[in-house]
Amino acid sequence: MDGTGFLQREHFGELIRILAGRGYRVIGPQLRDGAIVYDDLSEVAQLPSGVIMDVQPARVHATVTQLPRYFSWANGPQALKPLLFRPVETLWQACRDDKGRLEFSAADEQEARPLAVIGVRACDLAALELQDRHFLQGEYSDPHYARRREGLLLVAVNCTHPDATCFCASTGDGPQARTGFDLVLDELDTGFIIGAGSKRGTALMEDLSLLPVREDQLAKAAVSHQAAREAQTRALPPGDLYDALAARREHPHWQAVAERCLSCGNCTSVCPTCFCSHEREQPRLDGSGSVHLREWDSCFSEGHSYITGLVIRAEPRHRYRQWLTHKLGAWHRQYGRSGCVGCGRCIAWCPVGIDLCEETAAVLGGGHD
Amino acid sequence: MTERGIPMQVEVVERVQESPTVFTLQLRLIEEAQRDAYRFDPGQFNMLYLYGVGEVPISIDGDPDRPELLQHTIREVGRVSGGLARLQPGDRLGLRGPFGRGWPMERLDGRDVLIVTGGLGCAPVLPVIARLMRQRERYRRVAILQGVKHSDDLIWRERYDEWARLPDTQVLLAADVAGPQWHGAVGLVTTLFERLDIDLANSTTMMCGPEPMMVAASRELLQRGAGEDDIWLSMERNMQCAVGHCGHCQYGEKFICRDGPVFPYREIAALFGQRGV
Amino acid sequence: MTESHNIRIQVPVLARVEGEGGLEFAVRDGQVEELRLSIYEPPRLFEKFLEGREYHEVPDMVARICGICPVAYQMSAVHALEQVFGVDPGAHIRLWRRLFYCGEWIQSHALHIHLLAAPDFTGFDSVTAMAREYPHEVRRGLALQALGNDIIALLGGRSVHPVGACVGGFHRLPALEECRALLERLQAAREQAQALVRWCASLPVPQREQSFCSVALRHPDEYPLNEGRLASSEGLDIAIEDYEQHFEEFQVPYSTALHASLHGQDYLVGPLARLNLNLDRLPASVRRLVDDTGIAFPSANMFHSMVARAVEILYCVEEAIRILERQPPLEPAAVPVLPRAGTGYGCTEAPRGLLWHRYVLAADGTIEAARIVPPTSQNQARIEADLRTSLQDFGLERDEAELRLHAETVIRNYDPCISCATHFLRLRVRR
Amino acid sequence: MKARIGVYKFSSCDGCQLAFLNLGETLLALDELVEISYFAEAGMMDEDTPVDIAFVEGSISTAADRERIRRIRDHSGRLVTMGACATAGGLQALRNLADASAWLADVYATPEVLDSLDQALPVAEFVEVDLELWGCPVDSRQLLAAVRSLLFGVLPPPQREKLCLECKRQQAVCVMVTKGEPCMGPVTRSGCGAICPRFGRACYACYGPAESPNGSALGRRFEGLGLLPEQVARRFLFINSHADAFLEAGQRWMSGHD
Ligand SMILES: Cc1cc2nc3c(=O)[nH]c(=O)nc-3n(C[C@H](O)[C@H](O)[C@H](O)COP(=O)(O)OP(=O)(O)OC[C@H]3O[C@@H](n4cnc5c(N)ncnc54)[C@H](O)[C@@H]3O)c2cc1C
Ligand code: SF4
Ligand code: SF4
Ligand code: SF4
Repeated sequence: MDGTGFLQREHFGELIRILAGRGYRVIGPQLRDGAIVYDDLSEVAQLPSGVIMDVQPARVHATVTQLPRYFSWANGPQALKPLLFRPVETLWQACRDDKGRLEFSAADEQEARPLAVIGVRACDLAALELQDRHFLQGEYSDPHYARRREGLLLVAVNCTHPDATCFCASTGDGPQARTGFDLVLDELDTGFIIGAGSKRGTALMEDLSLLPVREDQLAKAAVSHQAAREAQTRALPPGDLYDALAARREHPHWQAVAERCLSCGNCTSVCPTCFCSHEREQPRLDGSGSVHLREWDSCFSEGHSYITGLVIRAEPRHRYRQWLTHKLGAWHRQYGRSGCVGCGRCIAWCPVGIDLCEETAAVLGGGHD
Repeated sequence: MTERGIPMQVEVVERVQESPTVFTLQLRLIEEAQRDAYRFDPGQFNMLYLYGVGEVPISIDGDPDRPELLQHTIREVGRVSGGLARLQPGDRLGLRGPFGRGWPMERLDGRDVLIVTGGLGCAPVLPVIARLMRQRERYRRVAILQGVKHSDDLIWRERYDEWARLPDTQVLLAADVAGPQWHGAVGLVTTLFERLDIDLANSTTMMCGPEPMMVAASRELLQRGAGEDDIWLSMERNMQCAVGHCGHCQYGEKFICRDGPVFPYREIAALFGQRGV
Repeated sequence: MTESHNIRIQVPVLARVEGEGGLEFAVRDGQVEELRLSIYEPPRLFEKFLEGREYHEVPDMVARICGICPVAYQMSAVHALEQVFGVDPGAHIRLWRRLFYCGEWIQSHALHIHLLAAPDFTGFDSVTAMAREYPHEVRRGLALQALGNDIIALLGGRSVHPVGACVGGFHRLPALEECRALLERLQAAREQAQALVRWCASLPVPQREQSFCSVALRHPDEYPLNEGRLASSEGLDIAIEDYEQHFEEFQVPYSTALHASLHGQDYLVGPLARLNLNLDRLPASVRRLVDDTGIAFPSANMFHSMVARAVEILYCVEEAIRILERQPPLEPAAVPVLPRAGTGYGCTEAPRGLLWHRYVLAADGTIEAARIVPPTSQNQARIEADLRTSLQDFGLERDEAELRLHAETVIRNYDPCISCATHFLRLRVRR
Repeated sequence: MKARIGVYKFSSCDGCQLAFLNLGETLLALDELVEISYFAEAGMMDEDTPVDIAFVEGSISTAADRERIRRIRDHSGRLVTMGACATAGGLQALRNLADASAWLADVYATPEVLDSLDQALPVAEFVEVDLELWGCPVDSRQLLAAVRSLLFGVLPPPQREKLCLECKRQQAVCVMVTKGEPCMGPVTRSGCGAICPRFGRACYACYGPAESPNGSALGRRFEGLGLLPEQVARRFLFINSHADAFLEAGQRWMSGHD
């Protein structure tokens, strides 16, 4: 990468300050309630310094070490999705006057500042691209998502510590960020190799106190890319699995999963590409106005497939089948690629540790290579 | 293109009670510019918004050549439809639309046309029938088949009688359970296929109604020689946004709100009738 | 009303009290006979449910005894359990608990004053009716009630059956910004609370003194809330562990909730008892305002209970400000506890008065036995005694409606909480 | 004409009525909007006037209760149960699992005077219920939304989804995954705002069972976290022990096997 520079660890705060100075609301990773969460970031001290995560199916454990690193973990339950596709959002409002006339208006917009997110992973970028396709690139573009997406500035950090649940190497989405960011960092003990992926990124670099990057630093980064790739033990079979899964629509394994599955929707909530929502009305008590809300929903909920008098996917096995078949099959046909970016969140945050890699393998009959 | 994201205001111009639970609302857009711009294709639907309560997808069953009046025939089944049932002329509501892909009107010229409906299913095909009847000469034989659970559920008897009087037009009715004074057949709508007087190989079928009925009927028609591309079905799934974002109406790789609700049999053959999809 | 000396009055459902209870009394030959405050809510057997449960389930269970004072139940319980385990969660947890408790006092007292009691003295049936004449006062009261609720919610997630408290501390302590925002609201509410005291003192109440024994906690240097020794106006001074040696709970055949007595006599718990016994523990700022009301505390007029509640609201607002200004540490939210066998006692001051708990635990932390004495059953005998004399003084020759209203006013003044009282017992109403 | 409402209390802690009494200014607004004819705690005492909407708090546990709830049903348009007690018996329904008369004898000297059914039961076991508002306590927002919907002439939308969905919308971190807390969220109805997980603790199911609760799978997970079968059972047999799904799961676990 040309135009790279080296930002010493002790200067990392510059990045936050510069972004804030340019009017961004800066968001970054922090350790909270035992997990990495993304929230407002105003100083380096908030970053998860030395935090190492042990992530297994249904079990996440954080340890704070002396390691001089801010990004020595892979991801948390959320990253970009809730910032753009809000868990709860007002779509529009209606008012009614005493003559019964209605007036509709777009939701009030509060957030004036564009977002800058520090610590974005390759899988997050891949997921973002998928969400863009869904929310922006169809016939109808979602104005709420679009507005936040427009100003979004992304500082990616290449992954050095994949979790046991990660498999982005097998989906081709990581661990190295390749496109879609404004800046990309490689973290070394002493600081960051930093490169730009956009004009905005290049401009930002000009304001940072950068040193030239040394060969040995580049070599170290390359080694850690390789290591991060090789550390991954899970994998998904490549390609469009739609037909293969459709052919196994009545496979007994769907029921076997359903015996374990809580149909709680944690998997879809943490998945960075899942996009389902339902709409809900919130009228004022006196009846003079009403707010129309959109909220995250899940194909694991009964309401998702309800039509009067009938729940189409009443049985949890049908819900799990819908999720997997959509994610690994239908997505290819809807958006040109798999709906899974290999982040492993659904495995880690499933309260009973259901593992989509394993379940996929089981349905497809035996292992895969 | 009309506004998709935020409802437009409409007024109830007329309300007709078709049966104890079925009613028709004639709606008119309040704003003139919106009224002028609004066009729909037979088979498309609107999202009707009942103030403070919610939105539901409802087919547009008026005459597509008179889009200034938007007609919706609704069965009272739950929250929103129950609330819509209480609207009176002059009341206001919200409307987004039209949405989706409608019936293949361009493919009907010079062909036999078969319309198979069950339950309230006839609503979405009403605009088709309106056009067929107005431009009767463009089409060959027309058969209209309607099945209902109980003969008392049948609405629009006069219309059926009227259509039956047109040349080369067959109207066949069936009720699973017949009350007194029922002159139609007794049984499923498929029992009427025996009496069909059209050339299935050169026909286009448009079908809507409960899914099990459509599954049985299309299989039977295929057996009787209809082509997979010539049977069109109007599908129903939960819909929240109607613009392909909320994910509720997914049917395999399709979004019913956007890619449908009307599909040729071939496009959905692999999923059609499968449980839990 | 010629035969007015022989009447029977029945109030099947008392209005504006927490929980549903009734009153029945007969007047014969100018004397009150057969007076029964009948608390007829079915028993809810909480003490039995607790048996076999684990210690950490207790706070969520006992909260359900009363929707209006769940914090009190949780606090008495956690103190008792911590005593068994021999843990002290530390000074900061003590402060956060005090804040939590202040929220409940403010909420409960504001509710009682405005929704239940004041309409009696302003001549209305309900707060909504009163609001038409006293819009400002009612809004102020509702705002204070909301403030109390929000304090509870800050530490407990919600104001009814809050989920924040646990044996050892809290599941979570609030964020700094949340505390700051609350502090600002409290500061703004101080004046409101002062005005409330003045307003309550200005309402016309019957001027009638009676003699009764006040019982409350007494702490060496604080107005009592979550700890202290048991004291009475007649010189009692015992540790809470000795409660059972002096106080007795018994069932009365005609009615429901258990009655209690101290050395065989009825006694008063609650705001007036607390204030009467703890005037010297009020901060000067509150004390000054109490003096300004012109009411001489300790007071023997039961109707000064409402002013006592207002004073306690002001006290809690000030105490909450004091705590938040000190900004106790936000960590640790709780100290770990190790279960062990033993008996523990907890006694705190619920808004309505003493709330005494005792638990016997097995070595693994399961509850073997529990005993809970709520304030309302302690006040029952007192209420009945008060009614007898009050009605007599009021004039038994008055018409039925007047007598009824007066009797209800007397009862409401105690803010009885029938839900608490029936946490395990039911008595029968005679209609 | 204003709609008329009544608020009726049975055996309970009073906490659900507070969803009204804690409304603050909104209480006054509500009073403008509807006529409250019965609400003893608020001072409205006309119990026998017909109402359009009856809100019922508390479980039914005496013969007198049973008669009273029938009278209320008869004069009410819509009958809404408010909270766990009215909807599922509440915490006191734990007595249904035991020999309640023995218990009563245990706690006081003259149990004969008690007019108490052996069980504390949900309202729906005696009369038809039009709308159930779950929760211990119900949430004011939920209650107001129900009032508003009913005034619009429709029922509010059913809320049967799992707490986990609400928990994730609130962006709370899962306590089961990070702390090994035995959280009931995956079988519990949403509506509370996921307060427990947001306070870093396990949900204890005060909102009752959600749609398709998988008590076996969750119980096995709890076992994996170190709970004994009877501890698993107690998580189901708590505030909503009389709700079918919880009763069934609880009894299964109580019997020692799933
Ligand atoms: C493309 C399309 C066209 C339709 N055209 C008509 C028509 O012309 N006339 C007619 O009477 N009905 C029609 N329906 C069905 C109609 O949308 C449902 O009857 C209606 O949504 C029920 O809403 P409810 O609130 O009254 O019922 P409830 O049972 O209370 O449903 C609650 C909510 O679930 C969702 N929902 C329930 N059933 C359906 C459903 N079948 N489809 C989509 N969402 C649903 C809605 O959000 C609804 O508000 C159509 C459905 C679709 C998908
Ligand atoms: S797979 Fe796991 S996270 Fe997803 S619904 Fe099932 S139990 Fe919940
Ligand atoms: S399906 Fe699972 S692993 Fe794949 S992107 Fe979604 S959460 Fe990540
Ligand atoms: S904390 Fe509880 S409610 Fe939240 S996701 Fe985890 S299991 Fe579900």
